[in-house]
Order: sequence, then C-alpha cells, then structure tokens
Amino acid sequence: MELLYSAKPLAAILVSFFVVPIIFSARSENVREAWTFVAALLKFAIVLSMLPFILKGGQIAYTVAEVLPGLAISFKVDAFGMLFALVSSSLWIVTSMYSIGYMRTLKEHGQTRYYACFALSLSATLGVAFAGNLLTLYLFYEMLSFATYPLVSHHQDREARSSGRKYLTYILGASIALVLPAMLIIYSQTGTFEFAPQGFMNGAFSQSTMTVLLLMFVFGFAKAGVMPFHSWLPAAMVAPTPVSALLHAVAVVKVGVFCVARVITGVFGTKMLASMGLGTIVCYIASFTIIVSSIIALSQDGLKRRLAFSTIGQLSYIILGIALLSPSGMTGGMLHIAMHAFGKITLFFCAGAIYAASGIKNISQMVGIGRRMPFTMTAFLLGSLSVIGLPPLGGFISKWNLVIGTLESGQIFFLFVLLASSLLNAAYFLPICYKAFFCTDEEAMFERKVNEVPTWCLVPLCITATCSVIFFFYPQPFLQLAKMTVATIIGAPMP
Amino acid sequence: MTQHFPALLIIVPLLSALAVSAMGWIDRRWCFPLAVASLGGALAVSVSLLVQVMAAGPIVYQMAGWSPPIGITYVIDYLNAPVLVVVLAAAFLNLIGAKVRIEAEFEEKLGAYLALYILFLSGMVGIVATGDAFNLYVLLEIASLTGYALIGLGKERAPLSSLNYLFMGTIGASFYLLGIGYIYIATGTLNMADISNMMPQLMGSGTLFLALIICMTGLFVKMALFPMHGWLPNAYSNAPSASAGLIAPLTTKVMVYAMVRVGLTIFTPEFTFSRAILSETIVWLAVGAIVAGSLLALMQRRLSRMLTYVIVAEVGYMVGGFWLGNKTGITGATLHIINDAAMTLTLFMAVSTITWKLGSDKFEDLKGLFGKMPFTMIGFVLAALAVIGIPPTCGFFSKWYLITGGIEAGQWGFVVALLFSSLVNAVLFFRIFEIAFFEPFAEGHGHHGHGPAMSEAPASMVAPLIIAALSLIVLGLYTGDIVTKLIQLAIPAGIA
Amino acid sequence: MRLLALIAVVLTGGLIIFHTGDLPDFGDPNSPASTHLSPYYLEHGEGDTHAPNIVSAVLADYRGFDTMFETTVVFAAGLACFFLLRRKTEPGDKPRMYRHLPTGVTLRIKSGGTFPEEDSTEFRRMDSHFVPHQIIIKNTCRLVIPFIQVFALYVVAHGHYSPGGGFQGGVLLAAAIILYAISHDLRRSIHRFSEKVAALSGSLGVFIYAGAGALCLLLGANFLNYEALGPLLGVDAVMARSHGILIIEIGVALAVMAVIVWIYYNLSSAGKHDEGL
Amino acid sequence: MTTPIDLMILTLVVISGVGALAVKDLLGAAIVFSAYSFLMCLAWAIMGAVDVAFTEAAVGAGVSTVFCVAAVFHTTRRTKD
Amino acid sequence: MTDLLPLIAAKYNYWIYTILMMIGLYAMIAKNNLVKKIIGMNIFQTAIILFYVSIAYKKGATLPIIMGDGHGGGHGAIQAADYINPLPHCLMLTAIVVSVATLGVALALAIKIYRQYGTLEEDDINHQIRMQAGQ
Repeated sequence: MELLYSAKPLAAILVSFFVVPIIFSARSENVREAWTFVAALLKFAIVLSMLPFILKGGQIAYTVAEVLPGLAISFKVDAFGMLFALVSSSLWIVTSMYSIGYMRTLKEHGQTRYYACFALSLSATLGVAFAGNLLTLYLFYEMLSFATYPLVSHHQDREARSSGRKYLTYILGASIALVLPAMLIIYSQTGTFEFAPQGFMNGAFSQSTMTVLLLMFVFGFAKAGVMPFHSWLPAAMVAPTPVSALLHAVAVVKVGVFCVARVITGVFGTKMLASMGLGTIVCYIASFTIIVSSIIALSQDGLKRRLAFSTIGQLSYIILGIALLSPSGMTGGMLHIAMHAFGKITLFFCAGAIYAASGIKNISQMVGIGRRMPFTMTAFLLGSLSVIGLPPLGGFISKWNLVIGTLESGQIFFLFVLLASSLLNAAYFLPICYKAFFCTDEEAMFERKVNEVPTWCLVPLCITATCSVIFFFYPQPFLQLAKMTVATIIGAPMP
Repeated sequence: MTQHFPALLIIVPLLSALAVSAMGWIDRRWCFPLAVASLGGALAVSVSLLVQVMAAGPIVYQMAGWSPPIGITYVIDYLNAPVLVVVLAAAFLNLIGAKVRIEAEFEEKLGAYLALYILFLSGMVGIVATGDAFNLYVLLEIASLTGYALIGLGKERAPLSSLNYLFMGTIGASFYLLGIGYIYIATGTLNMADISNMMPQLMGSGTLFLALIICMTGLFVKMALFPMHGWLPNAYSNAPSASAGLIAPLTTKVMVYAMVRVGLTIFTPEFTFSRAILSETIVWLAVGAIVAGSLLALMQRRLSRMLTYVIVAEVGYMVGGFWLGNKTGITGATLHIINDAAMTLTLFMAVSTITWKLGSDKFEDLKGLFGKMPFTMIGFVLAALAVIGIPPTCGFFSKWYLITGGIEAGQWGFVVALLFSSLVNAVLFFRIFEIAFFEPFAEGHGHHGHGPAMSEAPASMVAPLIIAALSLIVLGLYTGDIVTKLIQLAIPAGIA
Repeated sequence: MRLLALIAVVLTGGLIIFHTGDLPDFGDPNSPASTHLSPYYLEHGEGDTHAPNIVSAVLADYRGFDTMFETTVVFAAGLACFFLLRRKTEPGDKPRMYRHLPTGVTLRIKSGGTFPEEDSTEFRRMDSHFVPHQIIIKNTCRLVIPFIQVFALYVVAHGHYSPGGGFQGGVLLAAAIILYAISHDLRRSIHRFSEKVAALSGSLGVFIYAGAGALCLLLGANFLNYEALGPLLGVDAVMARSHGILIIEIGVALAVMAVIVWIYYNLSSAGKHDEGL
Repeated sequence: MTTPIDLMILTLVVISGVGALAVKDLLGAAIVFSAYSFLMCLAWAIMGAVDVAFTEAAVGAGVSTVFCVAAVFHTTRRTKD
Repeated sequence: MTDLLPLIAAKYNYWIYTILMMIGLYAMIAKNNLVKKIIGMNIFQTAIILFYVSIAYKKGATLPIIMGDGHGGGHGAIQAADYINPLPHCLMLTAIVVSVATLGVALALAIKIYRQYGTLEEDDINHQIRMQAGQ
C-alpha cells in the first residue's frame, strides 16, 4: 500500500482546536454558534477529502515532533481510523445543530465554555482516531478526559460535582495506574510504539506477562466501560443531553473501545493473541459485561440511565467482536462502532427532546407521549430497533457480522450471549415505544400543551434516524473500511 | 567579545546589582529598568552561549588568565548550557511578572530588594557555570545569604522560617566545604577537571569516599531531600511571593544540578556509583521523599504550602533518577531539572497572581476562580498537568525517562513511588480545579445565572505567566532534541 | 530532640574520626595537598605577581575571582541586614531624653511633645538608658582611633609584603569607626559617616574590584587579568599584576569597612538608627 | 617543640567553645565566644596561617563579638540554656 | 612522653576539629535559644577552618612569605617544602568572611524575631505560633 505524507490529519485535528479562542472571543451567541458550525463542517470536509485515498488502500502519515528517541508524536490514517473519524466528525455537525436548539430552549448557563470544550473534545477524538503510535494515542486519550470534564459537570451543582469526580477518578485513575505502566513495560522491552498490522511484541513477553498487560489495557481504557470500570458512564448522564449524545454514545466511549481495538490489533497482534488464546479471556469479560449491563438496564427508570447501561452493553459487543479475532467478528465489531453510534445518538436526541419539551426524565411518565411528539417517538423507535439489531436497520448488519464471527471462531457460547442480549435489548426498549403510542386516553399522562420540540432539535434526530435506515441498504463506506482493515490485519505476513 | 561571554554571564548581573543598590539611594525610578535590562542581557548571553556550545562544543574560560589547575575556570558544556538558559529565563519572567507586587510591597527598599534579587541570581548562575569546586562554595553562600534576606521579609512567620533555613543552609554549605577539604587532602587540587583526571588512580581511596558522602549530605540538606526537608515548606510558603517565585524554581533545581556536577564531573561516575550500598540507600531516601512529599501535600489546606510539598516530592524524583546510575535515569534527572524549574515557576507565578487578586490562597477562597481569572487558571492548569505528567507537557517526558530508568535498574520501589505520586498529584490538583470550577452552590438544578464577573490580574502579571505555561508544552515537544543534542552528550561514557 | 541530635552528632563524628586514619599525618610535607598544586604558587608566586606574601598573591590574583565574590558576600550581608531590619522612624513616636547643658538637668520628653532641634547648643540628646559620661573612655578612644586607622591603612597597603591585606585593613577601619560609635553615641557617628555614604561606598568598593576586572576585559585580556593594565599604568606585566592587586585590595578595604559599619548601625540600633549601643 | 603548646591551645579552644554554649547568660556567652575566637586565632598563628589568624583576630574576636553584643543588647540576656 | 607526643600530634588536630564541629552541630540542632544556635553555627564553621589550616601545615616549614631579594629574584632558589601551603589559607580567608556575613544576617533575623515574639527561646515561639493558629 502506498504511504502519503500530508498534514491533513493534523489540520483535521487542529480545526476545532483553533476555533476555541474564536468561540471565547465571539461577541454574540449567533456568531459563536456559527463558528462552531464552520469548524464542524471544515473538519468533516477535511476528513472526507482523505477518504478516497484511504479507500484506494493508501495510508496518510504525518509526524509532528520526535519527543523521545525513536518515538514521535505522529499520525497515521488507516481504514479503521478513517471509519471512526468519519463517524465522529459527521455526527459533530448534527450534534452542534441539536445543541443549539437544546441549550437555548433550556437557557443553560456557561454556553460559551460548553461549545469550546465540545470543540476541544472533538479535536482529541480525531487525535485518537488518527494516532500513529501508542504514545500519541495516550496523549489524546488523556486530553479527551480533561476536555470533557467541564461538560460532564456543566451544571456546577452538587450532583454534577460528585459525578464529575467519579468520572475523572475512574478514567484518569485507570489510565495512570494501568495503561501508563503497561506502556512503560512494553517500551522498556520493545523500544517502539508504532502500530503494526501484526503488533510489535514479537514474543518479547511470556504468556502470563502478556495476559496481565492485555488486561491492564482492556480495563485501563476505562472509557470502554468494561465492567467493573463502567459506573462512571451512568453517573456522567447528569451532563446536558447533547453531551451525553455525542460524547457518551459516540466520541468518548467509542474512543475507549477504539483504543482497546487498536491495542489488540496493532500492539499485540491478532495471530499472537489467537495462538495464546488470550482473545477468549477478553471475550468472556465482554460477554459478562453485555449480559449484566443489559439486565441492569431493564431495572432503570430514568431514560438516560437506561440508555447509558445499554451503551455499556453495546460497547462490549464491539470489544467482543474484535476479541473474537475472526474476520467477520472484527468486521462486525468495527462496523458496530458506526451503526451503534447512529442508533444510540438518535435515542439520546429523543431523550433530550422529550426532556426539553416536557421536562420528563423517567420512562414511567412517558405513557402516551408518542401522540404529542410523533416524529420524536418514531425516530426513537427506529433507533431502538437499530440498537436491538433488527432489519431494516443498520444495527442488523453489524450484529449479523458479529454472529457470523462467533460461528467462524467456533465459539458457540458467544452466539448465545449475543442472542440473549438482543432479546434483553428488545425487552428494555420496545415497551417504551409501545407505551408511548398505544394507550387509552385516560392512561395518557399528558395534557394538551406538550408539543414537538423546536426544529433545531427535531431535524437532527430525524437525520440520524434516517441514516440508520439508509445504512441497512447501503452500509458504505463503513463496511468497506472495516473489511479493508480486517484484510490488512489478516493478510499481513506473520512477523 | 564572544570569547568573554562566560565572564559576562557573571559580570553583567554583578555590576548591575551594584548599580541598582546605588540607584536605590539616588533615584529609585531607575532601579527596575536597570534590573530588567541586566537580566535580559544575561539571558541573551546565556542563549548565545547555548548556541555556541551546540555548535562548537564545550567552552572553557580562564579567569585572570591562569590555566586551569592554577586559576579558576568557567566551563560551559552540554550539561549546564541549557540549565543556565532556564535559570535566567525563569528569573527574568518572574521579575517582570512580580513588578507590580515588588513595587507595592518594598517601595522603601526597592533598590535593596532588586539588588539582592540580582545577586541571588548571579550566585545561581555562577554555581551552574563554574568549573572550580571551591568557587562553587563561595557562590553557594552568595545565593544562600541573599536567599535568606529575600525570604526573611515575608508574611508573619517568615523571619523564623528564614532563620531555620539559614541554619540548615549553613550546615549544608559547610558540609560541602568540608567535603571539598577532603578532596583537597586526597588530590591537592580544586579544579573539577583536574580532580576527575586524578580519580582513576584513587579508585579505592577511603578519604575520597568520605568526601563523596559529606559533599552529598551537604547538597541533600541544601536541596531538602526527604529527612532534611523540614525547612523548605515554611521558608517558601511564608516568603514574599515575588521571592518565592524566584527561589522555589531555582534553589532546589540548581542544587540538584550541583549534585549531578559533583557526581559526574568531580567524582567520575565509575567512582560515584562504585559502592552499590550508597546508591541503594539514596534511591530509597528518594522514594521516601516522593511518598512523604505527596502525602504531606495531600494534608495541606493552602495552595502555596501544598506546592512546597510537591517540590519536596520532585526533589525525590531527581535524586532518585540520578542515583539509579544508568543512562536513562540520569537523563531523566537532568531533563527534570529543566522541566521542573519551568513547572515550579509557572505554579508559583500563578499562586502569586491569585494571592494578588484574592489576598489569600486558602482552598475555600478559590471558589469560582475559573470564572474570575480564566487566563491565570489556564496557566495554572497547564502547569498542573505538567506536574501530574500528562503528555504533551514536559513533565510527562522527564517522568517517562525516570520510570524507564527505574525499570532498567530494577528499582521497582522507585517506579511504584513515581506512579503513586502521579496519582496523588492528580488528586491534589483536581481537588483545586473542582473548588475553582464550582462556584458557591446555588440550589436547584444548576440553571442559575452566569458565574462571577471576570476580574483578571494586570497584564504585566498574566502575560509572563502564560508565556511560562506555554513553554511547558514547547519544552515537551522538543524533549527529543534536548535529550539527543544536549543531555546525551553531557553524560560521560562510563555509564551503562 | 536532644537525644536524636546527640545520636546523629555522635554517629557523624564517629564516622569522620574513624576515617582520620586514612588522612596523612598532621604536617606531613609529602601529602598530596602539599605536593600537587601549592608548589607552583610558592615557586612562581613572587615571580608572577611580585608579591612576596604568597597568600595575598593567591588571594588577589590566582584566585582573585573567589575574592571578588568574598567581597560580594560581605556586601550582600550588608544589604540583607539593611533590608531586614531598617525601619524609618519619624521623631515623636517614642519618648526621648535630653540634658539641658547650662543647668545639667535631664528631662524626658514624651512622644508627641516638642523636641529641641538636633543641633541645639543648650540641649543635648541622650540615650534613654542613660550611661553616665565617661570622659576617660571617650578621650582614650579619641586618642587611639587615628592610630588604628593609620595601622589599618598600613595593613591594606603592605598586604603584598606582610600578613594582611584589604580585608583585614577594612575590618580595622570599620573597628575604628565602631569604637567611635560606642565611645560616643550612635547618632554622632552616623552624623560623621552616614548610612547613605556607607551603602554607596560599599557598592563603590565592590565596583572598584569588579570594574578593574571588567577593565582588563575591555582591554582585551581575560576577566581580572591585570596584565592588561600594564600599558595603562606604564609598567611591565609583573608590576601590573602587583599594582592590580593593590587596586583591588583598596576596593576590598573600602567595601568591607563601609559594609561592616553599616551592619553595625543596623544591628546596634535594631534598624532605627536612633539610639545604639 | 611547638607541639605541646599547640595541643594545649587546641584543648583550651574546645573548653572555651563548650563554655560559650554552656553559659546561662547571652552576654557572657558572647564574651566567652570572643575568647574562643582569640584562642583559635592563636592556634592558627602557631600553625603558620598568619593571614587567617590576623583575620580571625580582627573578625572573630573583634567584629563578631561586637555584633553579638549589639544583638543581645537589643534582645535579651536571659536564656534557659 | 616525648615519643608519645608525636603519635597524638599526628592526628590530634583532626580529632579536635571533629569534636568542635560536632559541638557546633549539636548546639545548632539541640539548643533552644536562637543566639546560642548562632554561636554554635560559628563554632561549626571555625572547626572546618581549623581543618583546612591543619591541612596546610608542613613540619619544619615557615610562613608562606618569600624572603627573596624582592624583585622576583627568588626563582629556582625557592624550595616549596620550606614554606607552608598557602592555598588553604586564602580559601579560609574567604570562609571566615562568609562566616561573619552569615553571623550578621543571622543576628539581624534574630532581632527581627525578638521584635515579633518578644523571646528568643524556640519552644516559646512555637508555642505562640500554635496559640495564634488555635484562634
């Protein structure tokens, strides 16, 4: 494959970085939000401009500075990174549209800070997506943690503080206490961090050490929400809904998963893991998370909390898919990043819309809301179907691949895990939709005055919902990107 | 003229210190411009020296024109050229940043204060630049004496803390002097290079080993290594913040530099690390320093006091890194001298700015500070990230080297201590961020109006702070160059 | 605490005493200390600097750089004491004692009262802790002080040939002034040799030293290399070094005298420069 | 035959040093300390360090003592140890 | 006696300096009165000076003042062994100056402290500080 040296990745990252001072210095709200849009569109455009080259099987690399001997802050855009970058940058546009509606409807304070931090966290996200080596990955991972803290504790009340504290304790603590040592040990042995299609361990460690290191990474990237390092996510739901939508359904959590995937494929190498049978361990951890989180989700009454637990489960799908180490499994996992993103963000948008329109957070009070807010609830239905993984929605494709993956790797147990969890998903989503639409008038809990949310909120969630329908029929370019990634991994010669 | 730059490094501050103190009696308005000009000049000289060294290798300057063993020489090499630049830059930034405070607090004694300030600096510069073991002692005393004075005129407990500092400082300096005496007995010379030439014949000498121990003890007292750290927190937290911003970044780091110099240049590494028992003990002392410093910092309820304990821990980093005795560790220690100076400078300047506006640095008074003083807090946050060790700030990379060195040397205690202190630092600083981020709570679901009105300190205070803060990132990004182009060359070949 | 200190001290002392065994015997002429570097000074010292007193030669020339900082240390100490102690006091913040000369009555004027002006002929200010006038002490000191000063000047000027030099001479000069301040009273000596003069001449003294060095540098030689002064003074290199030594000795003497007096003023009056020892 | 004098004086030095620290009156301590300095200066003179001895005589026995006395004069003579 | 003396004399100075240094050190750490501590500090420093001076001494050598004809004529005729080592002497001149400078600053601080707390006893001062902190 040919390698192209270009500053485009850096540009894509810095766009939203440089918009921050402008946002701070903006005079009026409109100017500020206009700039946010400009940044989002620019970012997306740059990412898009790199797409064709990547699809041709190329890679784009750029080195900023060599900070340690033989170890630089460098970017490398490959298919996998591209996939993630596409998802997050495209969804930022939608989300910023949505946040304008949401924040203005609720008259939130400190909106300038809000938009600035949002832009920062997007920079960090793309940085992770394009990271060329483990150091860069870690760098932007930490940057993301800090950039999102003000967003999580946006309301600046006691609840926000305790949640923010929890958020940082988990994410920062895990990354410093687990990931950093693991990186150091690896570096002191191998002396490099450059991701390689088959990893760069080359048997530098014994099996037991490898196991410990792998677990340090899987748990250390706490953003992936693998149990028991998951409970920051429900806590983080105190944030304004757009934050939960983009960050805690797409950017942050997916960054965690992405990091785990990167480490598994780029650092350890699938063949080595397969030969040592370490993938299975991760699979078991993931499936445990999947089942337990789904069961917990059933018991949640707060809509956002339920969504949060569902997210935890879905994240573990991706990890499971990667850790299956079988072609379709990995394809499914990577594809699920995109599909789940579109599905889940729709759901969050809807939750936010309901709250903005009626001030309701709890599911038990949502009986009959579908009549007042038909569009919203339709979108909600589509989103939940996609997350459950039913045709004709995007979620189906990724889950299908996952199922095939379990068969390929011949581990039937995980097939049942997937099916069971799908049933559970259905169990905690469909009742909401049912109650929302089908109920007698006296059951309906809404007096007439509740109406659809402002267009600023409505349009985005319709867009995302439609997208997740489209992706069922035309899952490009994500499918191809995922396949290409898998091809490079599988097709690579043994080190 | 360029061949005289090493001398100018001292002459410029010295003469201008005299001029400033004289001006204090004649026309006080000239004091500050003179001081700034002299520091700027010295800074420029040091930068050009750095360039010269990187281009043409070490420079040796013979004072009074006497060749090395007979006369005193100044040696600018890969090790101290960057340290010189950092020391001067730190003092320069702090002077500009503290202008408002100095003129407000010492209007009567402005001349004396600035003269002491510059003399302190010239002492520090001399310590870094000199190639003569005894000359180092004299300069040490200059820096210390002026330091006591700079601290002594501070808040209520300052005189007592300053006197304790004076006692400890004198013990340290005298021990160093004694060590030099033992070296002199064994070798008959005071010139560093000359001594190191003689070392190979004297490998087994007990006298020299005693000299090593005594010198190191003295320097450890001066740099406040763990058991001897008692004087530091009081002295630094009670000092006038203009002085704290000068002394806290420089003293301990320069002392660590002196330790590196004594260990690598006077006693060659072969000798310094020849007794495993010594190295082991000191590394464990460093571990103690790191752990104790971090824990004590957790107990503090005042920003400046907390930072002083952070310094105690940082000293542990550098001492431990050096006494690991392997290339990576020493690289880390040397790199950390530079980085830590920058971090401490930024932190103390931020604290000085905050106290200037709020009149206090107690935790409970910091509420809503992000709203009040955003720019100051940006600087503070960057520095905090550096101390915690988050890339791409410089703190991460020196810590990186230190930990890798610890792994190579198999000093797991040291490695664990470093990671532990990173975690503790994270807790420390986020506790503050939290207080500063959340205003006094308004009940209900957070939809209350905007934060407190922004009341930022004057630009003359904030701008240097921001510059210092940005330098942290720049240093971080250029770590590769600093290490490969300077520090690696400074470390003698004798080290694995 | 005391026990801890005792243990620490005994351990350190034991360590050092234990090691004295390795040291060369006291006064052993063949110890490396006496054989490596010092012979050069002894054998070439006079030839290089034309100063038979080798200590002066080493002090002021070979290691002149150290000595410059030695002077700076004194100067810094003076600054420090001034900086720490000096308090401006306006008259009338505390009671004062006066003697009415014609009648010999002592009277105490409380704060806020009106004081007679400083140079009044019939009132003389007295220290509040009154020491009876001791005519003998006063006059003896009057007698002795000039001789002390002459001797001090001799010590400074003759540092090349005999023990002594700028520092000792400066201390002697200072001692003379301090003696005056003690035998009479602080105010009068401050009147003679005021604080400002002390401070300025202190920095002037150090300036003479550093300036001489810088002058050499301007003349193209290394810092403090007095040979460069030769053409200026119209003598050969060796004599130039000798003269250079003299110049800086004078600088040191000036600085030390001024600063030590300055420190004494501040210490003896706790920074008020009002009533001293 | 300088040695016995040498040893004698050094012993005296130690005694006076302990004395200076033991005296219960600060003014007395200052004076004893000046005696200590003077003995020390004698010892050095015997060892041939005339310049050092000269300086010590002027500084240690002279100026230092004056400083100490001045300080004591402005603080207090009383002490517990 | 006469044959015993040299044996003692060989190391006597080093013992004395150690003892003095330790006395000073002990006073600095354990004494309670600040002025006493300061005196201890000076003893500590003079002890080290004594050490250097002892290094410099040579048996059967005279003062380091060349008795040549005064015009650099001493060349070659000078035997280094005849003169005491001058280098430590001038180092110690510097050390003495430093010690007196330190003494001055220390006393200044002591006066300042007395002005503030009205006592020189460390434990009283600490007690007062604790009282203030208590309120």
